[in-house]
Amino acid sequence: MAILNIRNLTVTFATATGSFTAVNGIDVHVDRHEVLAIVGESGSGKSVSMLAVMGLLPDTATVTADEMTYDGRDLLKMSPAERRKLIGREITMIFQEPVASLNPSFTVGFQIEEVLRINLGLSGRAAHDRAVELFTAVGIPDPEAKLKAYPHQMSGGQCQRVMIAIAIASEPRLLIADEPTTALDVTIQKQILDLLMKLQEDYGMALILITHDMGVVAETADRVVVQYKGRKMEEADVLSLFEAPQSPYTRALLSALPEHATGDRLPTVSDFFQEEPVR
Amino acid sequence: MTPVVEGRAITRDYHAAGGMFSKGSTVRALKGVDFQVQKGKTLAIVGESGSGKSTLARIIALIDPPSSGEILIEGKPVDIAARRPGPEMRSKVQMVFQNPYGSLNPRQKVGDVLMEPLIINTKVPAAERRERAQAMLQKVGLQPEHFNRYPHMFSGGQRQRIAIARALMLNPSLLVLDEPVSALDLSVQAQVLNLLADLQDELGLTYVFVSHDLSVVRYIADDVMVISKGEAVEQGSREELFSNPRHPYTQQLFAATPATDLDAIRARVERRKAARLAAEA
Amino acid sequence: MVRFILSKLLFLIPTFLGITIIAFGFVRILPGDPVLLMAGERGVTPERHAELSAQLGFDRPLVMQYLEFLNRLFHGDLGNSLVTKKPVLTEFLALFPATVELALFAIIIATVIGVPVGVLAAIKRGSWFDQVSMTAALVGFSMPIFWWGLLLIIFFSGILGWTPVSGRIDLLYYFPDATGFMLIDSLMSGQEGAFTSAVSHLILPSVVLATIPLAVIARQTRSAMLEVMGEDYVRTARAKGMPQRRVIGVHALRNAMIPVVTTIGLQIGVLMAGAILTETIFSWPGIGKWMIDSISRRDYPVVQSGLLLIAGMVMVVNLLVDLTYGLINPRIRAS
Amino acid sequence: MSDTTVKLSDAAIRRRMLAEFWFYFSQNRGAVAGLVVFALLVVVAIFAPLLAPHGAATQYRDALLLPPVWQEGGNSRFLLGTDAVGRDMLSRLIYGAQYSLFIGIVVVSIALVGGIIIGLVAGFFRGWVDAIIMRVMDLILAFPSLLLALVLVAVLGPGLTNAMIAIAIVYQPHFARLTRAAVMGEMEREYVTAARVAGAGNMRLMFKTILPNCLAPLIVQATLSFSSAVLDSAALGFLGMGAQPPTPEWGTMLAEAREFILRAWWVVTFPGLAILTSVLAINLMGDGLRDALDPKLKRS
Repeated sequence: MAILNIRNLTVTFATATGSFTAVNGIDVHVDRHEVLAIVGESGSGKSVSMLAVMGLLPDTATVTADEMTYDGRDLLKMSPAERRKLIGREITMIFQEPVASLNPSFTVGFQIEEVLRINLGLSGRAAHDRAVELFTAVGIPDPEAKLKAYPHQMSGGQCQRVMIAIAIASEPRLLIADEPTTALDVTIQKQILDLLMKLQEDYGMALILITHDMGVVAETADRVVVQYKGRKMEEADVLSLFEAPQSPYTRALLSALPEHATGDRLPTVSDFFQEEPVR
Repeated sequence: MTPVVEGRAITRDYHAAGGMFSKGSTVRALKGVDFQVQKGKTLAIVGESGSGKSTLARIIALIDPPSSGEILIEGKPVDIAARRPGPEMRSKVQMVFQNPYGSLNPRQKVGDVLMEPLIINTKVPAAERRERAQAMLQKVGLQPEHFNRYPHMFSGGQRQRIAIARALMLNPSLLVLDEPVSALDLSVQAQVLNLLADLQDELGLTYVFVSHDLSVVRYIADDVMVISKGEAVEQGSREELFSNPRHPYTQQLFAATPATDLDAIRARVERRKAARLAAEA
Repeated sequence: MVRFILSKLLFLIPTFLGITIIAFGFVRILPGDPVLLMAGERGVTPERHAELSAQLGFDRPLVMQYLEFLNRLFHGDLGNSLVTKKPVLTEFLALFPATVELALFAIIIATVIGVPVGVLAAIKRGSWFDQVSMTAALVGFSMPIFWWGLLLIIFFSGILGWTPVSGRIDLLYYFPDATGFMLIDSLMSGQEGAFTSAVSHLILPSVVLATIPLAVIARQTRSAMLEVMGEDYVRTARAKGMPQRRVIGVHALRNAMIPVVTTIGLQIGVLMAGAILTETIFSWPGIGKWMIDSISRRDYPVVQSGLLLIAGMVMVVNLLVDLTYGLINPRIRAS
Repeated sequence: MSDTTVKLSDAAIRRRMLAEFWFYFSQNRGAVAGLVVFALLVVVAIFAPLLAPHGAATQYRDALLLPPVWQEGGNSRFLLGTDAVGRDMLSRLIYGAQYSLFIGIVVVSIALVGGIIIGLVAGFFRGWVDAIIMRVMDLILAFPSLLLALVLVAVLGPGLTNAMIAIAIVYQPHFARLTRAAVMGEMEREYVTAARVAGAGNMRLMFKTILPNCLAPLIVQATLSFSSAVLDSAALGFLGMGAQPPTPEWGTMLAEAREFILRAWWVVTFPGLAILTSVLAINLMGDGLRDALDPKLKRS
């Protein structure tokens, strides 16, 4: 049962030097309770398709798709007001740079209570109590005090926990995490990934994890979509992907992992796969 | 045999400037680190952000002086606080930085980037400088035609090749590599790591390789130093350290590094399935 | 925060001393005999010269003279005008409210119009509103305001006859200074038409004075908004499903205001420079006109002390701006 | 990395970069318009003696305060009319362009060179050198620019040269601050450390490594200062402290015309319009330069 279904999505950006196609005819779907990883290197357009779902692309972007439905409802035909009822409530998103993703001028408490008050209609007191609960749920110690802190007073890992708390505040059915651990140290990455997986199971939500890191994929995904230069290269469940990658690009990526090195040299992408020439 | 580089009880303090009413405070970023690297070998320094690994790299590369302790290059103590390292020292120790987008002067053509060390430190005539720079471009896998281009015309991987070429222009014996591949995509990372390995073999280079990524370290290092909060918590050969990490921090680091082997993935998928079934029951 | 304020205050001390040194040194670097310049006399006998020199303290070592200058300064003695013979401070205080009234009005006009225009232009980037308002802002920014003032006089006073050409109020009305602010005093006088007259006198000069700050504030607000709207946290606010109004009015605006407040503060200095021209054109009896008149009359004690007072004032305003900046920027406040 | 290298000669690269610059500059229509007007201004200034129908100071006693040609009473000899002593407005405006350009160039050159050196030293060495320099700059900035220029002129004596010196002194801290900020920003970047590792000394680092990377904001500030210099020198002229009559400087012309504002609109309108047009043109150009040089905007 797909909760999000996208068919033939194309996103084009108008730039000063002409138009640029970031996503080229991509199909993505994610089921309830499923963890989908979208993997790609820089320039693969892996974030763009999800930003399109969220309606977060700049005005220079043109989005076309044969289908883009959430829970059977057409996201493309929806009015902005209808769409906003979904965004931030049923579909939420967290980002790569946790510190920059929080507003430096407001306390983190303000930023989570805002969601609770406006999206869920909680009163001030109730919002505060719920914020404390959520902070506890994402493992922020001393939540009462931390609610009064500003983002710059917290570490990157803690800021990402705050972002996660905000994202799960409305008990969404789909959480999109865009490179949530790239800016963090490995030990913190582990904690954040464990937290996300635990929350995914507890809340029974679908999770789309956008990443460039095969390690993160191996540790989290049920199913994987591999993207390269705006196109889908492969889609498979995680075990088959690592066991028997079908596309040459995936094979190249996996063998470029230093931990898979067998001899003195790492195989490189060009050993497997003729890249399109870059202008 | 004299190690190419040796550090003895290296410390480094940072003085946070005091405000008008607060006393300046001192932060000790390195708390007495010892190490040595033999010719042709690679020492990997592994740590997370704030561990002091980059501070150490800058000290080894003779950019910053240590607050106390001693750096010896080919057995000779070097004190850059007392005397700026001259051409002789500069020709022995060079560095490659993490961010290939920041480490090349955007207003300097590639050729000038490569020839600058020769102009400053040697009396090599202009024609030969040019020849050497073009030869070096080829050595790192670029073309002589790239000589007159500006850095912004290159991809991240190509820029890192240029940075490596610049570091090699003076024929150094020691190369300090500060996270040289962490800003690169996986496929490009492999190419640069291969290049570094080739160059080491060909030129007999000694590497100090700073990284946060254990999988990269496992691939490239001969010896490993794990550093946390300014202290070298564990040091040893690669085989030793990877087969039997002893310090709790090292173990924690290993536990946190994602496992991409099939058994681990299979086990995780099974666990998840079981949990799902249990939840539904 | 207290520490922040105190450190800002302490930073003022060297600047203020620097200002006093410049004001003190000013007379000494003037071409001509400083004694005669400050006494406003010419062709005196050597005896008279010595007498004046002693009287003004010019016979003592320079350092002593400076300390004496500082000492008198702290006792509120800024010397006397050569022309009116009245204490400079008295004259300054009498004229100061007129300039404050004008400048305050101008900065209010500039802020109240400039900020919303800048915000709107940023939101509707590329629209006709953006293009028209930003072109207008650039014209305003390029405006020689002494000419602009003359044009407005030609049009509104000459052709339409709507506004008076100069002064603060019609000569018809007379009432004693209570606050020095004509708008308040005219209201308090209870005389019919006095307030309207005061307003009609104020309007053209303040529009002229507001022109450049208005343009600068609008442009700065627009670029600050555009920059902030590209930040990650604004994307977060959108991803949280916050209504557009709230994303712009709360999340973006709050951060965009930080540089804008600084800009508004910096306009105070611009206003003081503008006041010199505006007050001259409109014969507005404020300190700008007082300074330019004193310079052309070679009333050096007034120029010296006026320089000091104006710079001191700008310094205090800058301090207030710094404090506001700290107040709205948590990164400073909370450290 | 499969690399499809196209052979590019030096000249081709330079052409490409220029083309890129022009591409971004020409995106801004206002900037191009500004450039055209500015170019015209330069031509007018250079060829003033050829273009002006009359001498700048020639007085026609039989033609006092004549209106422009299209107005009743106008005379085709004097296209834009004459002033109170019978001088041709058009010719005076044409000669005035020389002064504006000259003032802009001189002021910006002095302020730019001084500011760059001071800012470079402060930003590079930091510490007490920086503290002292910046205190002094703050001090200059504490005085409203026009007031300080006025007082300086009062000290030096009224006149165009002194006005230019005064304005340059007043502008210099802006360049110093900007340079310092840019230098400090660049010093954080790794290529500076890389140059140090390559053995570069302080002089090389300051002038060859760092300075070229700080030029973009300085060029923009220079154009802004150019236009401000034209404005401020006109203001000084208007207040009788800049160029002295009968110099056909636009601000001075306005000052002479003030008493006729309600009688002869043209003597007031045209010099002001000339100032506004040239200042606007330069500012438009400055905006275009910023768009073309600012990499942050480039990326979007």
